[in-house]
This record gives sequence, structure tokens and C-alpha cells, in this order.
Amino acid sequence: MAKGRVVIDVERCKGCELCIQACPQDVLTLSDEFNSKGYRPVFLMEHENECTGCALCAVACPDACITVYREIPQKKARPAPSAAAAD
Amino acid sequence: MAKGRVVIDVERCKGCELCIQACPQDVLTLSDEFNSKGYRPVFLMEHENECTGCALCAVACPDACITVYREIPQKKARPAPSAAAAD
Amino acid sequence: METSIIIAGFGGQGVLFAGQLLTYAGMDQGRHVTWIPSYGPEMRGGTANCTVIISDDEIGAPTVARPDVAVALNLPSFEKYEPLVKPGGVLIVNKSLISEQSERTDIAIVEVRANRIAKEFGSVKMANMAALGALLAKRPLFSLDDLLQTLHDHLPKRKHNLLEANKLVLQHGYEVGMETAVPA
Amino acid sequence: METSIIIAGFGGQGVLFAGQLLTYAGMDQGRHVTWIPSYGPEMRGGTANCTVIISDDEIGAPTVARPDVAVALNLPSFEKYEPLVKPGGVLIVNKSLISEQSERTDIAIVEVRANRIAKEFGSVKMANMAALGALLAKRPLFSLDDLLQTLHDHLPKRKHNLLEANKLVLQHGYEVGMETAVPA
Amino acid sequence: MAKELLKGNVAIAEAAIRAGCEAYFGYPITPQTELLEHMSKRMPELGRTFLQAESEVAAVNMVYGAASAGVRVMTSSSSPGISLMQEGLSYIAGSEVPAVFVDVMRGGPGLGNIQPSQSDYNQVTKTAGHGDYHPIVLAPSTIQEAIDLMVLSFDLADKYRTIVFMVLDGAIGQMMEPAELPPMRELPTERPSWALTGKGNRDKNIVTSIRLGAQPLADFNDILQEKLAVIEKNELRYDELYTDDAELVIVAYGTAARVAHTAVKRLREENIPVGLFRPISLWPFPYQRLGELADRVPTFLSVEMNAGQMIHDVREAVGRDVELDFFGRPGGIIPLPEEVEDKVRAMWRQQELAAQIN
Amino acid sequence: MAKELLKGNVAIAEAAIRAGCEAYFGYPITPQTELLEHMSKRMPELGRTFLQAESEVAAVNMVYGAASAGVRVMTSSSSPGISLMQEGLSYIAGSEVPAVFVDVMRGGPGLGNIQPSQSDYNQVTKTAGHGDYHPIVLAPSTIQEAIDLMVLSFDLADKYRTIVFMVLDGAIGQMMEPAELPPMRELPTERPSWALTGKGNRDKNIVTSIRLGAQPLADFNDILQEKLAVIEKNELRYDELYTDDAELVIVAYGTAARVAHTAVKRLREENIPVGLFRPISLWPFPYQRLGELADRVPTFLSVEMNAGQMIHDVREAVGRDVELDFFGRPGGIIPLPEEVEDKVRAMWRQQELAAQIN
Amino acid sequence: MATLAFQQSEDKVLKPIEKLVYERPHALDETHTHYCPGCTHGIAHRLVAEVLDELGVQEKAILVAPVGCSVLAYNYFDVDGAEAAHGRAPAMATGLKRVNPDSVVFTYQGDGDLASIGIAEVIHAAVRGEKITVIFINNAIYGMTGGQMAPTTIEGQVTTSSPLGRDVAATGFPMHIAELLSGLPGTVYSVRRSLHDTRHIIQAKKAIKIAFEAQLQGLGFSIVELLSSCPTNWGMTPTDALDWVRDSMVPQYPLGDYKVVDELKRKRGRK
Amino acid sequence: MATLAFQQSEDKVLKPIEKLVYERPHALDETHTHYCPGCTHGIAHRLVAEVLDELGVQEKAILVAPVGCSVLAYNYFDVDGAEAAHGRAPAMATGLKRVNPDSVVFTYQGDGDLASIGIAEVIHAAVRGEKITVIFINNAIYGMTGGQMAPTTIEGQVTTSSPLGRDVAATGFPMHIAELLSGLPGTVYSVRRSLHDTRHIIQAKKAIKIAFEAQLQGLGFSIVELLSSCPTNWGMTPTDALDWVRDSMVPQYPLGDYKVVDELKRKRGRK
Ligand SMILES: Cc1ncc(C[n+]2csc(CCOP(=O)(O)OP(=O)(O)O)c2C)c(N)n1
Ligand SMILES: Cc1ncc(C[n+]2csc(CCOP(=O)(O)OP(=O)(O)O)c2C)c(N)n1
Ligand code: SF4
Ligand code: SF4
Ligand code: SF4
Ligand code: SF4
Ligand code: SF4
Ligand code: SF4
Ligand SMILES: [Mg+2]
Ligand SMILES: [Mg+2]
Repeated sequence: MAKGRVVIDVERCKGCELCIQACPQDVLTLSDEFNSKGYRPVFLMEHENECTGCALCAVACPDACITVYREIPQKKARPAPSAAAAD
Repeated sequence: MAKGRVVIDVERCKGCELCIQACPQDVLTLSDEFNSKGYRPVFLMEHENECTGCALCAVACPDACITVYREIPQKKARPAPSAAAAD
Repeated sequence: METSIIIAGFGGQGVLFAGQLLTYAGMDQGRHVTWIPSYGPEMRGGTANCTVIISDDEIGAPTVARPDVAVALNLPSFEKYEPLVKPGGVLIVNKSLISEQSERTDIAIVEVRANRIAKEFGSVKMANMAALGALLAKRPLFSLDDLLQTLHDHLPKRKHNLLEANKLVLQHGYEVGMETAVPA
Repeated sequence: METSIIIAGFGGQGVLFAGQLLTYAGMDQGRHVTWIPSYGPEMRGGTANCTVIISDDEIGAPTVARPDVAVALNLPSFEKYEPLVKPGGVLIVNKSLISEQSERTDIAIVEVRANRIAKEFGSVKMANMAALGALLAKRPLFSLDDLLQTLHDHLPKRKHNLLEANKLVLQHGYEVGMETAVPA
Repeated sequence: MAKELLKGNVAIAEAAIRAGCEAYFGYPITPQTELLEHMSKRMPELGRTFLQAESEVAAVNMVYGAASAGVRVMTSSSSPGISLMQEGLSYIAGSEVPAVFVDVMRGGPGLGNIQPSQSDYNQVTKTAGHGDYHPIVLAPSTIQEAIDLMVLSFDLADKYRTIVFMVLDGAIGQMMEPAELPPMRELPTERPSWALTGKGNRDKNIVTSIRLGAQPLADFNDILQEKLAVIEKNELRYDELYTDDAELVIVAYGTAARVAHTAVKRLREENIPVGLFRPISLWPFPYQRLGELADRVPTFLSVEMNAGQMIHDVREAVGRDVELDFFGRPGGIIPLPEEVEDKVRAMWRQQELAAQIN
Repeated sequence: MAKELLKGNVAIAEAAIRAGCEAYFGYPITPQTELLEHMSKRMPELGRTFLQAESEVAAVNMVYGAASAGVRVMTSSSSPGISLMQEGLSYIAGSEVPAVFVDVMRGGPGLGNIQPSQSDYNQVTKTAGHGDYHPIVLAPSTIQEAIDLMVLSFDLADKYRTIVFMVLDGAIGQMMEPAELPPMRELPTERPSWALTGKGNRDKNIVTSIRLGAQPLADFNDILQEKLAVIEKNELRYDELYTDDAELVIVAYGTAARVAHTAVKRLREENIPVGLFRPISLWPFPYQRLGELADRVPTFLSVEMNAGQMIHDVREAVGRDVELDFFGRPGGIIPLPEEVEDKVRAMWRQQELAAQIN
Repeated sequence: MATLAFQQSEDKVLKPIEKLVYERPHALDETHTHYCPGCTHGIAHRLVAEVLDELGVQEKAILVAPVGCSVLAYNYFDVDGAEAAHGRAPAMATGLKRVNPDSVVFTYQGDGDLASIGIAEVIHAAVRGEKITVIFINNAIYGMTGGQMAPTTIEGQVTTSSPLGRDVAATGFPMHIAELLSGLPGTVYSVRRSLHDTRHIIQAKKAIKIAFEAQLQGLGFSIVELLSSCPTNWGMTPTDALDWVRDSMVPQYPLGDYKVVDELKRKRGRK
Repeated sequence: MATLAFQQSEDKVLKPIEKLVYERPHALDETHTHYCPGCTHGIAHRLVAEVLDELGVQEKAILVAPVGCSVLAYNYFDVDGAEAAHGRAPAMATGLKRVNPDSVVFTYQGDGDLASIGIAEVIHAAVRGEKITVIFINNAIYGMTGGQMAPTTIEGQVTTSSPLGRDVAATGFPMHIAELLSGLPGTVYSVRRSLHDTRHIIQAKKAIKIAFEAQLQGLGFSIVELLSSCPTNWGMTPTDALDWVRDSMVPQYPLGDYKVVDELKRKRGRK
């Protein structure tokens, strides 16, 4: 399985859950907190780490707040310096 | 052939000739005179006397100015007192 | 000086063109002119008329209640305009279609067999020209030659073959007009 | 005597109903009343508010620039109306959603944890009632009992199972209001 | 019946029903949609006609149809929708069938917004559509008055075979006030003699606005103008407050009049001799009464929720020699009493100053 | 160029083309159809846009579209068609794109007839559609003036980004007079900066009439009103005849003014001191100049081809203290000079009588 | 103008052994029409009147006339009549029918009126299955205003607003109304007929009758499109104009039944 | 209201071995939309923007927005934009396109806007084969005015103006716009798609692309009808609303290609 990652524009997100519904990996969930518009935005449960970068969440999102990345499968893969890990 | 007769409302007639065109017996023609509206109305050339009362002229007339009669074929036909003849 | 002319008849009698011809002639002579038609659904098979004004001054109202000159090419027009012509005015009557006679004595009346004259020279469609000729005879707004020139200038090119015939009809009408005696 | 009240919050916080309840209560007490909502597309997910006027006389303008009483159920409402309350007026602040504090000393301010109180008695949807209770404590337009009666009379029948809970929330809000000291 | 707390739009709809409205055709538009929605619920219940039209153009022509059948019929809309009805209105006027329109005005021009406004004053009073006529235009300023005028609208429409408009702004449509609804009227069992119902045994009836000849149309217009003159005489309605001793009179209608009312009461407390003149019928406009006031009052102020439309009628009424000023908020803003007060105070100071100088 | 004998409708169409009209959208209606027909022939010849719209509603919105693209665009219609354009007009006004309209008015209300009339005075001058604005309204009374004002219409529309209406009655549309057409203008090679053409490398442009908030719409209206005030100052147009010493002034425009002109000339021959005031811009209306006249002239007469519409503006201008009477023929009748003369004579006798008594 | 010498008066000719084969329908008024000579508007009027007579519904019929040459149609029928705004007849008819459910309401509309400015109203009347009957006169032109292009003007046809002939690329394609409306579920009967000769006229009448029957049975919206002539604006004699209908219009506008709901088919079958 | 603690900022995460799989299309503006949470108007916007990006026509695109919830659509696209009167977008687009023949003009319209008040304008744009593209949002309701019945409201559906559920006998039958417009010769592409799940969203985008290609090739009028949701006025959660689209709307409004002219089929084939 490819490994992917999504970035949510949380201020734009309205917490409609359509991406959650669309995600085949079930790795998206609503935040408990509100954004400044009063919505609870979605976030990627990074600890699950099973996002495939399939972008179906982005396809479903009415507010175009999801950017999707996918790791490039490399012959000689060296472990990527993960930004999340550096966090 | 049945024998028929048509009566034209000459004041209503606009001389469009559609009845003339429609008549299979060719017994209608335009008058040389004008009616009060300035039209030359149609009349039945009675001397031809070949009207069958088929009413196609009436079917074609845009101004509903034609009344059509047909003689009733009678077993014991006695010669009808023709109005035209009486004229 | 301002002259108002109403020309009236059935649609198809060339009423509007006759009016335009007068208007062009007036314009070509440097006068102020207006031409205005009646318009409307009643044109459909009904009567048509137009009002022409030829004036030395700027023209105000383009319509008139009582014309100086009326040209009646058919009976309804005669009935309508005969009583309206201003005293001292001119009424041209198309005798070919109008058997009634005016009893007015305060206007100049010219009866002209316009249809017949026109037919003589080729086509009944030129009846309007016969009437115009008669008009000019009684109200010389401009010379017959001027009108002929205008006809030449404004008749569509494709109709120039008819010029000569029109000219003759005009002239004939003019003569009828000249010959008609006018009541005091 | 005329009292103007603005109740404001998110759509869904029961702002309009809270206003209507006050209006009904005023009417039931024989006073003149008006209720007017803000309306428009900005309602969609945005804020809602309504203005209630309760008066002994005929009421002219149904909207006010500066209310006698404001109830702010969320932060944007607080920010908008806190500065506008008339000196000597009352501001009810839903402390559950508004952490900011007013620095005004010329009005009575009641901070009430409306969401929490409402939740305690069953549903956060009754936060509006907690705020109304606090309002009545500081501006006794009518007695709490009168308001309860009005609630009983105007709450749709199918919601009467919620009457008791609403009553408790109102009372609780009222107590918070009574306990809040008012600056001179 | 006792007073109930009623929302303007709903109260109007229910009042129309009780006044005997048998058919409603309309198209949704804020801020009058609750009126249509109330009709959609109530009319079928009562076995009457409710139909959501495909557009305001269709709605006005459906109204025209039902009106031609001699039933009490109405529609409601808001400014852009009323613009779309102009042709149909003119046809209805030209055929003299009775019909009732409610216009809950909003901010313009164009799509503008849906906030309360008085932007249609000209469009409804000056001649709705082409040709020479005026609908009767009534402008309530409370919900009770809206109810009462709604009933009156149907009666006047029938009486004069004319269009009656009730115009209000979004504020009156949206607000709630205690008011009393009229009792439910019985529906008439017969249609008027001119109504289209199928000719049966009588001669055929025709409803049309065509008069192809100039003279027939002129004659019709003369008759129409005579009727309008009668209406102008009989159907003037207005209200006055403190005008007896006022030296400055505010002219305002609808919500603007309510705002002015508050301002006037407060200004009187300051001893500023201000009064309020409130036209209730915008057409016919009370020119004469305002003229009488102008004989005595030196200063007028037109307060409107627009950029100044009625002010032209006020000017026509009061003449050139009195002071006439304007205070208005176009674009969907309800003016505040304080703003009106400030304006009046400034005018009053000016006037006192002028008085001192003279 | 030399004078030609031109029919009003055709002259106007050709003048528009020469003024740089790049697009025409319209729907046939008597008595302006020759205008559309001329466009249908000429515009494609010139590689410009002609489209017969499916209705006047579509036509005005096509105009709105082409105007948004920054080209010179026009439509033409007659009274019922103009009624159907009211919503679109209001949108165009609300988005401040320039557009030109020709209204060849006919008799109303309703279908009425197709005879010459001035039945749309209110509908075009008072605010075309809902909201607070006025199009510039120009009223020619000769064909030459129609040509000149047609060219001016496009220039004013562009200059102020506004709607310009040229209104005439069927008589001017149908009549022929000698007149001179202007030379053919070059079309501009660039579109205005605000025009919708595809954003290319610039920031996007938006053409809209929405301002959802009350304050933004109020602000827009304030800007609009300021613009209208500038137009009121700059674009007043009128004509006077014998007004210097007149003691009775006729106010009339269009064909009515021509009729009045004839009447005035004849009445002067009778030594009746009558003058003619002819507004050319109906909006802005020359209130002030008429007011100045009213300072001196005791009696006015409004002559219109309707039942009395402009007379309200005249009254507003001249005040309550002068005599103001009306002579009009609604329904498609062109009044006769004789009728106007009779009216004036009667008024004059009255006035002389009054002078004797006082 | 001389009046006629050979006036044939009824009284002279009534003979007991003759039967009346055709007479002017009762549902027509006595008023003379203003139509041009040979204009098929007159034929369409007559057919409708004959059908009203045959169905015995003259007394409950209400006509809604359009704006177009038939603007005065209410003068020519002896039934209650209204005059709608241009294109809005179906909306007006809706208002009339909704409050007069027992009446027989029909509109009579030209192609400019129905297909151009009034397409919205007729479509929505059909969408609603409004129980009205529409008689639609397709003469490929705006007759009344003097011969401008209509939505039904055929490709290449010269009109006063398509002086070089209709260019479909710029001005659009001829509209097929009977087909278009047949696609709407509220439509129960939508057919096209022609008036270009007696055979077709007789067929047209049959269709008109079914269309009214559909209304009488409360089934829904019915429309009969009639290919018609406008000799005046086409610049033809009446007879040439009918030939043009046959030769140029019929190929463009195929005659036929585009929708006949089963209930109507069954009824027809039983007869 | 607390702001978020877990803001994921771009800079922290850009890694060379990752590729960008999906990003917000350039043809969308940065402005946040005012649409309700989960409203599919947003999805439709995004798809159109993606297509404009892919075709490289953002710079020559002109949007004509409707009156309806998407009234402010011009704020959300980064293209030239106009706001039409209710229902008149196709007429306005016609005006724009005729004088800007090289631009890409599209309308975006709701079902109240297009199918109800604006049916005449869209039909005539199609009749003329106007070279514009129409994106038609069918959400079976009037969203903006608070949930009244639309021409596309399905039988029995409760709305604020059909409180007992739509009674088709009284109020008419649901309108099938893609089918209706496919019958007009000027239409070169007319299809219906749905936005109720990702598979259908992807199909919808393909259709939108073809519709724009039809315009770019100058073929004629193209329209894509999109079955959409209005969670707010339907009183459902966004996800339930999509289920309702699938379960109640799709059966009423069959998805499919109602018209694809050969030129477009060939083009598609070659790709
Ligand atoms: C709103 C409006 N627009 C335009 C007209 C002008 N007009 C009158 S009839 C007509 C067209 C008539 O054509 P059609 O419907 O085909 O009927 P026909 O005369 O051919 O029978 C037009 C455009 C009008 N009266 N009203
Ligand atoms: C002439 C006119 N009539 C009515 C309205 C009110 N109105 C605004 S949006 C709308 C309907 C919108 O519904 P739809 O087109 O389905 O769009 P949605 O909101 O569902 O996306 C209506 C009736 C208006 N603005 N203008
Ligand atoms: S990219 Fe695919 S797997 Fe990752 S969150 Fe989105 S839908 Fe889920
Ligand atoms: S689909 Fe978009 S708006 Fe909805 S919850 Fe997911 S990220 Fe947020
Ligand atoms: S009835 Fe038949 S035969 Fe007789 S005139 Fe008429 S068409 Fe000819
Ligand atoms: S068809 Fe009728 S109108 Fe025409 S010529 Fe024959 S009788 Fe006369
Ligand atoms: S103009 Fe044409 S459609 Fe009209 S009456 Fe004459 S022939 Fe018939
Ligand atoms: S009301 Fe409906 S259509 Fe409008 S934004 Fe909200 S969910 Fe979308
Ligand atoms: Mg036609
Ligand atoms: Mg919708």
C-alpha cells in the first residue's frame, strides 16, 4: 500500500464529515475543538498512519480544504525524515 | 353522383380561392364584382350543376362562408323543384 | 407657406409611395417636409393613408385635422376626407372607384379616372401618379418637371423601366387637372 | 416605560424563541410588545439576533441602536452588543462560550454558564432559558412565575415534556442573576 | 377575537384568507416567503386554490386569469418580483378586473439585498407598468393595520374593479406584534356578471385590454381616469400626530413612520414642535391635506427607507415656498429614531435661527 | 453629409450603428420594428452582433451580458416590452454597466394599441424597476434630434456608466423627415478596465448588483446618488420658444411639443403671449429652469400624449401658486394644434378676466 | 363599389328533399374576421368551433387569445374569452381553469407567442398537467408585426429580420414544439397536423377533438400544433402558401402523434 | 472559541520524496464559501475549477452566477464573473459570449433558477446552439429562500410550500431537464450525473470536462445536470443527505448521457 498524507485547511473546514465518510482507510476524524467559524474541523489521525494518499477525501470535500500527498515509491528507499516525527 | 348545392355568404367571402382549389368538381369561381369589403367573392357556377355536396369547399374555407346542401337520394325520386331553376 | 396633403386609399394603391414622392420633391426644392403614415393592424386589407406637409418654415405637428389637399383613391377615403378639406383647398377624387360626388363648393375638386388612365399606360398600379398629376395642376407646389426629376432620382433603379410610363400618367393626370374648372 | 432587549447568538441557540417568549410574556401582561428578527442569508451558519420591545405605550421603531438589555450567547454577539448597551442597562453573558470580560462599569453584567447549566438539566439547547432567567433577575419585567406561565402557554404541546427542565434552567439562571453583584 | 402575537407575513396571509381570498398564485422571494408558505398550507385545507407559479411573470398572469373569472385573488412578492409583474399589472389595469398584490419591499436596485426598504414607491404608485393608471396603494405601519388594510384591499379591488397594492417593507413582514384577526367571511355564492365562467345561457363575456383604434382607447382611458378621480376623492387615508401645533412636520409611512413616531415623541419632550403626517394611501396621495398643512407649517421633512421617492409627491403637495428636507436610508437600513431626531434638531435650530434673523 | 429623407426608426438604428453600437438584442414590437429590422440587415454586414431575442426579458438580459463585456450595446422596444424589462433594467443600474434603450411608446394600459403615445413617462423617468435610480431619459422631437440624441445616448451611457433611454412616440418612429446622419465612428480597440473579457493576466472583474449587507448596499446607493446628482447638474437639456415674454407657458416634449409648437406660432399671431418649454432630458428634469419661469409666468399648461404624467414634475417645479392646467390625449391620439389652441385661448381668457377682476 | 347582383339568399333555396351537409358552426360568432384572405387562422378557428359544437361544450368554454394576428380571436368565437399578455396565455388559462374547474379552457397561440416569448408558460402548464387545451398555430413567422423570424422559421427562410435567410448557426434551429412538449409527463396529448389541404384539415379536426376530450376527461395537458400559412408575410397567394406548407414545412415538421396517453388511445379504440 | 492547537502547517511537512496528489484548484478563489457544511454546491464548484485548470482556460473563462444559494459563486472562482437576474443567466451568457466569442462562458444555476423561472432562457440558448456551458445543480428544492418546492422536487417530498408532500396532480411532475434539453438540435451535450459519492463525483467531473470541451470546439450548447444535496433544507446531516440523493433522487432522475453529438464521441474515442 502506498503511504499518503493529507493536510487540512482547518479554517476552511466545516466539519461536514463527507471526507470521513469517503475515506476507505478510516483515518480521518472530527476535532473536539472549534475553528474560528464555530466548526469542528477534520484531522488525520496520524498515529494510525494508514492513509494511502488515495485522495478520495479530497474528491468528496465541498470546501476544497484537503491537500493530499503520497510518498514516491523509491527503489532504494531510505527512511524519510518524517516531519511528523520531528514534531 | 349525389347532387349538391352550396350557398356562399358573399359579404364574408374574401376571394381567397381556397375553396376553388379544394373543389373536386371545379364548379366554383370568382365573381367579377366586388363585395362591400373590396373582395371578389366566390360563386357556384350553377349552370354546370355538377356540385356533389361533398363539402370539401366548406372544409377549406377560412371564413366559414359556405353552407352545403345535398339532395336526399329517394327511392321514388320525383324531380325536385329546383330553386335555381325557379330563379 | 405650409401645405398639408393627405393621400388615402386601399393598401396596395401606392398611397404611401405617392406621399413620399411629394415629400422628396419638397425636400429637393429645399423646403421643410414631413411624411407620416397611418399604421396599425387595420392596414391589413383596410385603408392606408399618409400625411405630407411641405412648408417654408420648420414644421410642428406632422398631422393635421383639416388638410389643404386631399387625394382620395377609394370610396372610404372620399367619405372620410371630403368634408375635412380646408375651404380653399383641393380634393382629388379617383373617379374610377368613386361614383359619389362632392357637394362642396368652397374647394377645388378634380375628378380623375386614375385607374383607367394608369391602365392605359400599362398598369393600374400607377393610378396614384395620375392623381398626383392632377394635384400638381391645382396646387403647383413645384413644377411637373421637378416632380419628374424627383421621380427619376428616387424611384429604385430596378424600376427605372417604368419611368417613362409613370411620366406619361403623371402628365395625363396633370392635364385632367388643368382642364377641370374650379368653382369661384 | 419602554424596555428594549436584544438577544443574539449562533443560529440554533434558540435566540429567536427566547425573544418570542419574552414578547409573549409582555403581551400576556397587557403590555405593548414587538419582536423583530434579523433575517437574511447571513443566517446560514452565522449569527442570529432579535430585538424585543416591551412598553407601556404604543411602540414606534421596532429596532434600536442601543438596547436597554442585551443577551450575548456567543462571542461575536458579545463583541457586537457589549459596547452598545445603554448606560444603566443589563448585559447577560454566556460564560460557557465567552471568555472575554466586559470592562464597562455603567451597566449590570451577569455572566452565566448557560450551556453548562442547560446541560446539567438535560440539554444544551436550553442555554437560552438560563440566560433569560438571569435577565429577569436583573430586569424584573415580570415575575419568574409569569414567565413560567407564558412558557407553559406558548410552548408547543409536543414539547411539554420539556417544560419541567426548562423551568429548572430558568430558575437556575435567575438565581445566578440574583447572586451577581451589580456595580453601583 | 382576542389578540394574538402574529408575524406580519403570516397575519397578512391569514387576513386575506378570512377576507375571502379564493385563489393565491405566487413565487417565493424573501422577505415575503412566509406569506406564500402560509397560503400553501391553509388554502388547500379550505379547498381553495394555491399554486406556486413558475415565476412572477406567470404568477401575475395566473392572477389575471383567476381575476377574470371573478374570484378574489392575490399574489405577493418583493421588489424584483414586482418589477417582473409590470406588464401583467398593466394588462389587469387595462381590463379592469380586481386583483390584490402585496409587495414586501427590499433593498435595490438589482438583486440588492433582502433587507427592509421602501424602494418600490415609484414603481407601484406612479403607474405599475406602461399606460395611464394607478393602482390603489396602501401602506400599513403596524401588523394590526396590515390585517385591516388587507381586508380593505379586497373590498376596494372589488368595488372599483381595480388593482390594490399593499406595500410594506421587510421589517413589517418579519416582525411580530399582538393583533386581532378578522372573522372568517363566507365566500360569495355567485360570480360577478362580467366574469368568465363559460357563457352558459347568457351573452359571452370578454376580458381584454385591447382597443385597437385610437379613439376607443382614448375613450377607455377617459373612463379609467374618471374612475381614478372618484378613487382619489373617496379613498384618501392618512394619519396625523401633533400636527395641530407643529412647526415642522415629518412625512413618513410604513416602518419609517414608526421610527419617526418614536423620534417625534422624544422631540416633543424637548419641546420641539414637531408633528408626524403618515400617508396610509400612497395612491391616492393626500396632496391636499399636506397642502393645507403647508399653508401654516414652514418646514417639512420626508423620512423614507430609500434615497427619496415620496419626497417628490410631498414637494408637489407643499409647493416651492416651504422648506422641505429629506432623511432616508436606502439599501435595506431601517433608520434609527436617534438619526431622525438629530436631523430634526438640526433643522429646528436652522429654523429658529432663520426666525431670529428675519 | 447631406440630408436624406429618413424614417425615424431607421434613422435611429443607423445613427446607433454609426455611434459605434457593437451589439443589438431585441424583440419585434410595433411601432419600433423597423429599427430591429434595420439592425438585422446592417449589423451582420458590419460583422457586429445582431440577435433577435426570444422575449424582451431575454433581450434586456442579453444587453446586460454584452454591456458587462464593455461593448456599446442597445435594445429597442415599445411600452409593454419596456414593462417586461423592468427587472433587468434595475440589475443593469445596480451593476453600473452602460447600456442604451430606445422606447417607441404606444397606447396603454395593457395591450392597448400601437398608436403613438407618451404612456411610459413615469415608467422610465421615475425609476425603471425597483430601487433608487434614474436612467438618463432623452426625448427627441424631430428625426434629426433623434439621430443626434442617439449618438449622445451612447456617449452618456459610457461616460456615467449608466442606462440611457431615448423615448419617442410611434409618430416619430414612423414619420419621415430630412435629416443628416453622423459619420461612421471607428470602433474602439480596447475594452474598459472593468469589462468581463476573461481575466487573462489581470485580477478578475466582477459585475454584480448584490450587496448583501445593508450597509454595503446603502454605501453603494450613496455613491449612485452622488453620480445621479452629477448627472442632474451636467446633463439638463431643454429648449424654449418665446418664453422671454410669455405669460402662459406650454410644457411639452416629443411629438406633443411639435403640436404645441404649431399652436404657439398660431396663437402668437393672435397676440396671445404664449411660450413653449420643451424638456429634452426628461430625467434629469429641468425643475430649476421651470421654477425660474414660474417666478414670472403665472400660468402653465402641460401638453402630453397621455392622461397626465409629466404634469406632476411640472407642478413640483412651478409650485402651488401658479396656475397649471393639463391638455392631453391618452390612448394613441396625437393631439391637434387646434385643440391645444382652443385650450390656451380658454385659459388666456380666464387669465385676462382674472387680471381684470384683481 | 357595386354590391352583388347574384346574392344567394337562404329563403329561396330551402327544399325539403335537401339535407344540410355543412353549416357554419354555432360556436363561431357572426363577426367578420380581420384575417387576410386565405389565412389559415380562419380554418383553425372554424375547426375548433366545430369541435366545441360537436362536444356540446360551447357554454362552458373559455378561450384565452394570444397576442399575434389572432389577438382578436375572442371576437370570432361565441364563447367567453380573455386576451392574455404576449406568450402568457397558458398562465392566464391556468388561473381561469383552477378557479373554474368545470369549464373547458383553451388557449389559441401563434408560434411567436407560444414558442418564443411564451415557452416558459406553456412548458410549465404542461409540466403541471394543467387541464387545458392549446391550439398552436405554427406559420413559421411573426404575422402580426409584419413578418419577422419566429423560432419555427425554417432554415434559409427569408423574413424581415433574417433578410438573407435564416442562418441556423447564428439564430438557432427551428423548434419542434409538439415533440418538445410530448416529453413532459403532464402532457397527455401532443400531436402535429397541417392545414394545407382538405384531407389534412379533416385530420386536424379529429386531433382537436381528441385534445378537448382529453381535457373533458380531466387527463391533463393537451396540445395540437397546426402547420399554417401566412400568405401576406410570405408574399404568396393563399393557394401557393398552402403548397409551401406542404412542400417546405411538412418535411421540416413531420406530422404525427408525439404523445397520446393510453387512456385516450383506449377511448379512441372503443369508438 | 479556542483556535486549534493542531494546526498543520505546510512548511513543516514538505518532503522531497512525496508527490502532490491533490491540491486545491487554481481556478478557485481563496474566499471561504458561505455554503452550509456538506452542501454539494462546494463539490460542484471544485469540479468546475479543476476542469478549468486542466483545460487551461481559467484566463478566458467567464462565469455567470444565478440567483440561488450560489448567488455569490463569482466570489469563489478566480475568473471573471457576472451575476444574472433570477433565471436569466443563459440570456446574460448569450450577451457575453456573442461579443466575446473567444472566451469560455458558463452559467451555474440551481433548479429553481434554471427549471422554474429561467426555463425559457435556457431552452432558447439551447435552441440557438449558444456556445456556452451550463452547470445545473438539481437539489430538488429552493435552497436560498428556505426550502420551497422546486420543479424538480420529487413526488411526496415535503417542502415549506408543499407541507403535505408534493402532490403531482396539483403541482405538476418533477422536471427532467437533461432529457428535455437533449431534444433540442442546438444542444450538443446533455447528461445527468450525481454528486452523492466519490465514484459519481469523479464521473461528474469527466462530464463537466466534456461539456467545456464542446464549447471550446465551438460545437454548441452543453449542459451537465448534477444531482445535489441541500442538507439544511432537507433537515438532514450532510451524509444522510447524500444517501437521500442516492436512494430517492437517482431513481427519479436516471443518470446517463441524454445527448452526445458524434463530434464529441469521436473526440472521446481518440483519447
Ligand atoms: C410584450 C410584447 N412583445 C412584443 C409584442 C409585439 N407582437 C405582437 S404579435 C407578435 C408576434 C406574433 O407572432 P405569432 O405569435 O407567430 O402570431 P401570428 O401573428 O403569426 O399568428 C409580437 C412580437 C407585444 N405585443 N408584446
Ligand atoms: C425575480 C426573483 N424572484 C424570486 C427571487 C427569490 N429567490 C432567490 S433564490 C430563489 C430560488 C433558488 O433556488 P435554486 O435555484 O434551486 O437554487 P438553490 O438555492 O437551491 O441552490 C428564489 C426564488 C429572486 N431573487 N428574484
Ligand atoms: S487520502 Fe485516502 S486514505 Fe488518506 S485520508 Fe484521504 S481518503 Fe483517507
Ligand atoms: S469534507 Fe472538507 S469540509 Fe467537510 S469535514 Fe472534510 S475537510 Fe472538512
Ligand atoms: S360541395 Fe363539393 S362539389 Fe360542391 S362546390 Fe363544394 S367542393 Fe365543389
Ligand atoms: S374559401 Fe371561403 S373565403 Fe375563400 S374564396 Fe372560398 S368562400 Fe371565399
Ligand atoms: S398577416 Fe399572416 S397570419 Fe396574419 S392574418 Fe395575414 S395571413 Fe394571417
Ligand atoms: S441551503 Fe442548501 S443549497 Fe443552500 S448552501 Fe445550504 S445546504 Fe447548500
Ligand atoms: Mg406566427
Ligand atoms: Mg435548488
